[in-house]
Amino acid sequence: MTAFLTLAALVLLLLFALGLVRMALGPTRADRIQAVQLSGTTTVGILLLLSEALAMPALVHVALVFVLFAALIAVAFVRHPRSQE
Amino acid sequence: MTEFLPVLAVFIPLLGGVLQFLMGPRAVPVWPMVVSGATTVCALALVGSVTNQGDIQHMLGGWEAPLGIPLRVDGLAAVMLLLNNVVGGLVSLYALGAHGRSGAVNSHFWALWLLLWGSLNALFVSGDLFNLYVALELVSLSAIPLVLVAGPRKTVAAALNYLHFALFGSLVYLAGVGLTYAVAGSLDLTLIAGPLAEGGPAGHMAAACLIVGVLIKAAIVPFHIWLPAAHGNAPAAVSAVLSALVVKSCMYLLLRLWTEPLAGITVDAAAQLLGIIGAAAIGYGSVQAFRQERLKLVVAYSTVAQLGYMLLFFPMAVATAWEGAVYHGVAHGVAKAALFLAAGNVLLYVGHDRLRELRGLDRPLALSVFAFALAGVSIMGLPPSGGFIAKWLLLSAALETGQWWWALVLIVGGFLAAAYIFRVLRYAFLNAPGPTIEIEGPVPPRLMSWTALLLGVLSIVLGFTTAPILGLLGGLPGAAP
Amino acid sequence: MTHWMAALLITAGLVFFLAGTVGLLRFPDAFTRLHALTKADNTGLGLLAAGVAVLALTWQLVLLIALTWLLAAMASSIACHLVARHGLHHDNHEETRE
Amino acid sequence: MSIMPEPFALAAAALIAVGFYGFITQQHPLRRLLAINIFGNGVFMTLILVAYWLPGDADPVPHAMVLTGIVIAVSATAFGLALIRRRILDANRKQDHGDD
Amino acid sequence: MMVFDSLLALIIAALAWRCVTVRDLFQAIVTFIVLGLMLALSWTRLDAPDLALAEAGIGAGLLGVLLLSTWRVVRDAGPDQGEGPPPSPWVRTAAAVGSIALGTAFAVVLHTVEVDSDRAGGLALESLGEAGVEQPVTAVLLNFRSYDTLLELGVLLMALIGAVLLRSPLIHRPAAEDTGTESPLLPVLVTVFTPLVLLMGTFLVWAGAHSPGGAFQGGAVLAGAGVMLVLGGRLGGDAQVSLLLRALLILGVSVFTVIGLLLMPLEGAFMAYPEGLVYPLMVTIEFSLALSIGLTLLLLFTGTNGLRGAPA
Repeated sequence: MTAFLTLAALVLLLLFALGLVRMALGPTRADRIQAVQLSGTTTVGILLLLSEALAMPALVHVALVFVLFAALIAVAFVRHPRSQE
Repeated sequence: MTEFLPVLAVFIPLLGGVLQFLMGPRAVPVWPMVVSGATTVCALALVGSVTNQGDIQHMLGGWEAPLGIPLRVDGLAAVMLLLNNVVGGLVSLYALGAHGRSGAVNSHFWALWLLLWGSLNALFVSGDLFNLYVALELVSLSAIPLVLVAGPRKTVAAALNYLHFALFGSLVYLAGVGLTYAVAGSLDLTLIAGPLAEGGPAGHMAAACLIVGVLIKAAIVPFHIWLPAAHGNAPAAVSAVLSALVVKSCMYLLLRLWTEPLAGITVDAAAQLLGIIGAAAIGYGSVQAFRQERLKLVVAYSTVAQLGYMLLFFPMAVATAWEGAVYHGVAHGVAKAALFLAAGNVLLYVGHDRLRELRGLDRPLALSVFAFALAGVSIMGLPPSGGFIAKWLLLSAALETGQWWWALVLIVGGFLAAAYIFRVLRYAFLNAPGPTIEIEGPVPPRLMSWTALLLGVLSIVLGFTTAPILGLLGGLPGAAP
Repeated sequence: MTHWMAALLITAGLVFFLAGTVGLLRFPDAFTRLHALTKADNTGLGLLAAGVAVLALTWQLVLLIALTWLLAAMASSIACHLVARHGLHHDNHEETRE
Repeated sequence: MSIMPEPFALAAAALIAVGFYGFITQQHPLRRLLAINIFGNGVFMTLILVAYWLPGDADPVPHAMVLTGIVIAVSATAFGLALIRRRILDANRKQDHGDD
Repeated sequence: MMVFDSLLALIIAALAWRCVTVRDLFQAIVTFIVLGLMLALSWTRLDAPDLALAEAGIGAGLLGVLLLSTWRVVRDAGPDQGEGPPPSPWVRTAAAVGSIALGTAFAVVLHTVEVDSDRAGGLALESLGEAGVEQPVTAVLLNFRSYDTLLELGVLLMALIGAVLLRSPLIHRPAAEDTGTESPLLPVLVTVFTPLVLLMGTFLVWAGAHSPGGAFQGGAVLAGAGVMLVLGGRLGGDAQVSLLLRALLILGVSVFTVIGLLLMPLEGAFMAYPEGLVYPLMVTIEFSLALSIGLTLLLLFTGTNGLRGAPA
């Protein structure tokens, strides 16, 4: 089973690498940020798989933190702050 | 009780700064002055007990050597603590005049200055390689915001540049710490010398990272470009601290690392290279100092030059050179603080510090100009002054080791220093006839003039205190007594 | 038995991820890409999480995995919506040419 | 130590090299901060590898060092970003003539 | 696994390269964030889940959000912000040669280093019983090398004072006035996520005693909750600072120092804790640290020394 999980993680990582191509190509910023979203989701998937494969349940916590901050990053992208006092 | 003194010397100012942050403007100036006084007393007591009973060690948390962090105060640390706390105390008095009024910025100034003071003490008493990294960061990250106290508009570019170099330098240092830990399995300065020497390429890489990281933070010549703008635009009290103590603390660390943990691994080529860099710093810094049009920039470039002298220790590496380098650190610290405080008084009174327009300063600023001249004597290395003793020791070391070219560097450096110091003095009062200053600011409060003068006098007095200070310092570590 | 089920779920999840990535790469414009992406990767992550949950030993872990997926799905669809709206208003034409 | 190439050791070296390159060649202060952080990540990776090479459980001491390092690097970077914003605010007030 | 690690290492190197060399600032920032995610992933592979948490939360997460927000300000200011001239080809070549040499040297050293396996960390693992907490990293941070942690809190405080001195805050208008984000879903996201994030943060702090997590990771996640509120327009930076807030900011460093100093005469060393009290002291310290760290990180994000609530 471990081998299968590891293989699945590897496949996800490959897909992630492909997703990075979109991030590099753009052409709009929305595309790039969306690619970041996908990379976040993919990484969460990898972490879940690894938590089982490596028997490290703490990785699920890491995955949860990933999810929370991925949401923050998307919101930060759409919000326009000023810096005038 | 004495074993608690290192902890107190660090945490009186640190906690004082934190509480200043809590209490805000209302606590200014009473609280900071109380903390400054307590810190100075405590640190002097610490230095006193090292003089009487020898080295002090305090294992934090009660954990034994490789596990816990040791605080150690030996001769070198004690001398640096003496410098730090005497200059620190006087700068606090000066700042009472400059930043003594209540107000948000002044409150932040005091919080940061007390934190910086504590951080410097922490750096001097630390006996652990990684803890030194944290202390270095503390020093940098309190020093950089202090530059901003002069008003962000003037200083933001300088602060940004400073931050880049400080951050990069400390990360290079941290890489060295990591590699050291890999080969030595410990971070205690006394336990890593042997394993590092046997560590092969990794040991050498570790040593190189540690040294280069510290050089970057110390603003040694190729890495000096952030220094003049930062030191030249900060408020006077801050410039004094930055030049006299902050970069000095990095030089201290270099001496400490070189003579203890890296003693078995240093190669002669590296030592010669450091000497050459030092000579380059002396030449370049002095020439630049001579070419500056602003008083504070002259003093700032003078720091670039003067730091070079301490590097001359490395190629000579004999006891006399050791004493000379440390004494130079002390003498330069005191003199440079005096120069910056005096320059600050000029700036306050005149409203600018453009050299060509400084005429006839002698009357309203007599004390400050006198302080400048006294400190200048030490910077030039003329007798009787601390600078003279330091350069004399370095000169004897050069002759002792037969490396006469360093003696040449010392002599030329002295002439160059004389050139830029006299240039300032010429503008300040030899050119007295002619239009005097147009806009007259407030005459600096007496406190500010007298603290500058006191530091100036101290830099001369250091010419007569060689025996006790060198006695406290002790011999070159590792050398046969 | 559980192993087979887990494997099946995870494989199905991977297929959805694959579809999402292909969509991201091949679809013509930002909005269709957005659409394809969130649908695919949310479902993909859900299946994958279900597969891992089947293997998990404690119910706390199962709960945590479920929470992770729920939050990821929610965050990603809302974020997608925000980014799309934002794209409509702002960014489509202001990308600097390199 | 194995003679086999260790992928993460190579990655650490790459991060250090790339970070250094960026630090030297980048002019924009924000880009420089990014480069410094990349360099730092290389250093952190080195430390984590050192921890990983302890037989048995991972060595907690380098881990603690990295955690400290991350917090310091991020707070310094946040301060740097505030500096950058201030610089921009000042540059927008055209009448200002700093001594850049 | 080797293939996985190699691919991951390759991705990390490629992302770093792109982050440094890409022209567009926005792309550099986005790449940096993804690089942070990948680093966190690689650190889980190197048996460092604590650090993966920290990197995901602080290094990629909070810093990423801050970078994106600052990027907006930089972009709004116009295309060119007083950058110097691009470096000459000579500088570039020299830098390239230098960095290749540096990288090669590091790669060689990392492959040939003979690590000492008799080290402080091994001793730390053996002495865990006396530390009061089971989690080795927490034990090192809060007990064996607690002095480092204490000083590090000083760094956080200094960075905050510096940011406050600059008076260059990040001000987010209420979401309803921000064109393009007046989505009805944003308040939903904020309402649902914030309590969960707070819960997660608290959990991580508490978990730090026996599993990966701790004051820094938990504090970062708590700060994340605050940042969520700021981005949602519910909370904003303020120039006015209350005594309570300042007290909370220095809570961690004060509790740490005062406990250390009070026990010093009894225990004979600074930051030494009496045997029976270790665990409660650790937990007290950990929670006060997390609170201060979280608040400091949040204020480093807003760039102010105060906070005020704003109507949703």
